[in-house]
Amino acid sequence: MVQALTRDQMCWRVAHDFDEGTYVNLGVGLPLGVLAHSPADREIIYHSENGILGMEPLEESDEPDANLINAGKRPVKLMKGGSYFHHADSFLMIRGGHIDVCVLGAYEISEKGDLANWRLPKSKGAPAVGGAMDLAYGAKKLYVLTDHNAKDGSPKIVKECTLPLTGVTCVDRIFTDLAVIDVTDEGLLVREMIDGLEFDELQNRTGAPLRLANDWQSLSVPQLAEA
Amino acid sequence: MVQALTRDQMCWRVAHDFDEGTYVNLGVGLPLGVLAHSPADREIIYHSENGILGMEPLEESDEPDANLINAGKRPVKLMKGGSYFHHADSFLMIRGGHIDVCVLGAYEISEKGDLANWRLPKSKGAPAVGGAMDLAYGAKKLYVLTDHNAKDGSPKIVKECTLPLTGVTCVDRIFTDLAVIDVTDEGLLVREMIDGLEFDELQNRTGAPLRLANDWQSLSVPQLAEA
Amino acid sequence: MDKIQANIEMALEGIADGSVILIGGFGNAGEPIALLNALADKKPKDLTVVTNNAGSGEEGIGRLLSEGCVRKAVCSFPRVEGSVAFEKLYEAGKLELELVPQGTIAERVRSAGAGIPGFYTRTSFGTELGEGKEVREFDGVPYVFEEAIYGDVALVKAHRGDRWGNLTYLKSARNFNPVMAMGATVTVAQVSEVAELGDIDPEHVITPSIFVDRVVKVEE
Amino acid sequence: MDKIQANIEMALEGIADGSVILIGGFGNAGEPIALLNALADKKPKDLTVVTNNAGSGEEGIGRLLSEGCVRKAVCSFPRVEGSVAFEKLYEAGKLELELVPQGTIAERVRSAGAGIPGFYTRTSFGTELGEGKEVREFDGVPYVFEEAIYGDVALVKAHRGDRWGNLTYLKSARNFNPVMAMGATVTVAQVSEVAELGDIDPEHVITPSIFVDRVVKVEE
Repeated sequence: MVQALTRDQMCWRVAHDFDEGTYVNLGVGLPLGVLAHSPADREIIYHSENGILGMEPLEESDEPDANLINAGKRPVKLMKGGSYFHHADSFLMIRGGHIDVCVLGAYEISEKGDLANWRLPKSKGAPAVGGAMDLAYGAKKLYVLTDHNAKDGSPKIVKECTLPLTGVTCVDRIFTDLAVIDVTDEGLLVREMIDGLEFDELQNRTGAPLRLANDWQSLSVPQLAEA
Repeated sequence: MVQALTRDQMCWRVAHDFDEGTYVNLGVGLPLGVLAHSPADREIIYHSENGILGMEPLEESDEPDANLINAGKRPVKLMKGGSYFHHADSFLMIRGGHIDVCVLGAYEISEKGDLANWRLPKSKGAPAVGGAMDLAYGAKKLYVLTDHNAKDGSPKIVKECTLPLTGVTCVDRIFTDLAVIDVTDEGLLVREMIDGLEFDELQNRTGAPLRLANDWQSLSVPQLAEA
Repeated sequence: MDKIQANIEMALEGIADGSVILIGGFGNAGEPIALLNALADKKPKDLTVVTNNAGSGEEGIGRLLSEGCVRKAVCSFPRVEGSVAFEKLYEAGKLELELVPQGTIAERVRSAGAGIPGFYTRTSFGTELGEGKEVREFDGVPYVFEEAIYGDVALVKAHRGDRWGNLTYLKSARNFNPVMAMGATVTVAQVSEVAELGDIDPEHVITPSIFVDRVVKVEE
Repeated sequence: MDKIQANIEMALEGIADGSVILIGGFGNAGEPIALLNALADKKPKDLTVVTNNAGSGEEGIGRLLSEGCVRKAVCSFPRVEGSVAFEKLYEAGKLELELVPQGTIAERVRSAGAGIPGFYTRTSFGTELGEGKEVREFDGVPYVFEEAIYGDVALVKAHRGDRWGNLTYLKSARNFNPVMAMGATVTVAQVSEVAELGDIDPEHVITPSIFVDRVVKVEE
């Protein structure tokens, strides 16, 4: 039985995908967990849509400040070199292509890179979109971070999305608990798989055709204490 | 022989048209002279298109600062309560209708309030427009400050402008060395005339029909030492 | 020139039924709660509120909603923890919701402030929220047309304000506040501190005085 | 992350012939003269410069022009006291001029930075500069359509900069600089002082680091 990545491990893997000096926006939900796993050996600048560049996680010893919160409305800290700005400037950064990478969660991703992540039509109550649609098109690269399969086992990566879209042909790379997959002009290309997982099994758990990269690697993440 | 207003007197008259708390932009050329005549008994906030609110004239004893200049590139000072901002915000103030009054110079003004003030087609060299077209439409009220007649005696206030326009139906009030004239839906309405000037003489020196307001007043300005 | 108001009632004078109210804040950070509470007490009718979130708890936007003052909400993320007033009205069909992407709200309001009646953006193309909107291609890429959102009144929260109306904010509580201040005919700011004129460094003013009409100090 | 460059040559590396260069400044205030002089020395060809004024004297923009590096200038007010280099080229028919109202330049460049390919504005309606442009009415008022101006490189002058690229300016020398920094693919800033990271108060940053790629200190 192969061991899928934990949520912390998934976040760890994404956090280690960024080079020194990358400007990154993290969507609410699972992607915000990436912040806690940012590697200490490089400076990555996290943007928060509510007007922050250079946010970092609060430590145990820090007093939370109601005026310093992330996009999920939870308290954060500011790195040296960080800055504050208003919402029009913040979304200028997003929509104008200044953010290098945005990481969003997903309900569905199509093989062409369409993303559905904001609305489940069956859910009760009012819809909410936040900055997801701005981020989907605005960032230079759009990463998706999601479980490979929904709770009922159905694939999240599909030929065509059935749920309301957040953006069309916008996803560049998908990080799941099983694999790292690029959306390419020739379809979905598996870059990394967890150890012990057969490609056929990964394909079975995916709703669209996959190809395995010639230089595919092991998706290997250290054991982590829960953050 | 009636005594037309001097340029300082013209500027004085405009400066005294503003109530306490008015936000005013002064065009380059003659309008910038209004600043030196701003009355001491009220706070008027002068905007400069290059990113200043609250500019005031440099005094003899002040050291000019190359980083603190007006739209005409001459050194100015900042009042307490003033602020600096970038060009997009500065023109947002202008174009978004936040400036109460803008004062521009003119080559021609039509009876409908069209303004021509940026280009003499016969002049040699490259054209230049600056912020004139932004200011013409953007300010809540557009005042024009100009000699009543050109140097050759021809009227600057005309039925139709013949020179390239800065904006159409944009002028609200005209201050000249002879009169203060409002552009109204019913045509040009004389609000003030200098002492000793007959209405017929003013009409003769004007290229479009004038009406005299019932409550017209003397355009009376104190003698001024040259500023 | 003195824009400092003696009390909140004066700061809110003249807000008409049916007004479009732009509200600063993101979650509770920067939400002008005192202004909103006082406005709710005046029980205006048929307001349209433009606000990223639809309030939480029984203060601020929540109170304005539960007092029945709001006909329509323009939001990107109305549902948050504790947005019970909003949810109740919405589910009862008593509140119209225009759901707008967060950056599109910010840009539409800024556009109103900038004299721009409309602009094109990638955001929402190919989605439900882009349906029915004009699409135009630039360099082969499709964009959606969005119109300005003009406010009658903006209610904002700032940290310091002076008698001219210059404002500064605290950290991420800045958020929508300077943008809303640009987009409305009348901007009312609640501030934690009144600064002497000149005490705010002209290089550090975030909202220049021209965008602000009334300032009122609120004890916290 | 260290965006501080050892010298101006490194700061200007890779600027290709035919590039669109956005230049900060208004008159001489905030003009990045050292960067412009050094760029002129490299003698690039067929540049398009976007700049409010077309330089004065033989430094900065004037030098870039007289070295024959510029094919086209986008300006609102090219002629100023001492703009001899510009006038000579223009009168000889060796320089294309696109005359754009000042606020339209600022907004078109900001739009490029904001992912907005075009917008509507009142400015220039009914004038020569609006001729041939799409006109559209909103609420019965005619507006002119304007497209974004995308820069390949922005050259800006700031007062202080840190190794992340955060910038502050001095007084009205701020002017176009923060706007140009938003609108280009690569932004190069000449600064009078290099600040330690964290020495610029995060509330007082005018150009956040994300807009800046290279910073170089210039002795004045």
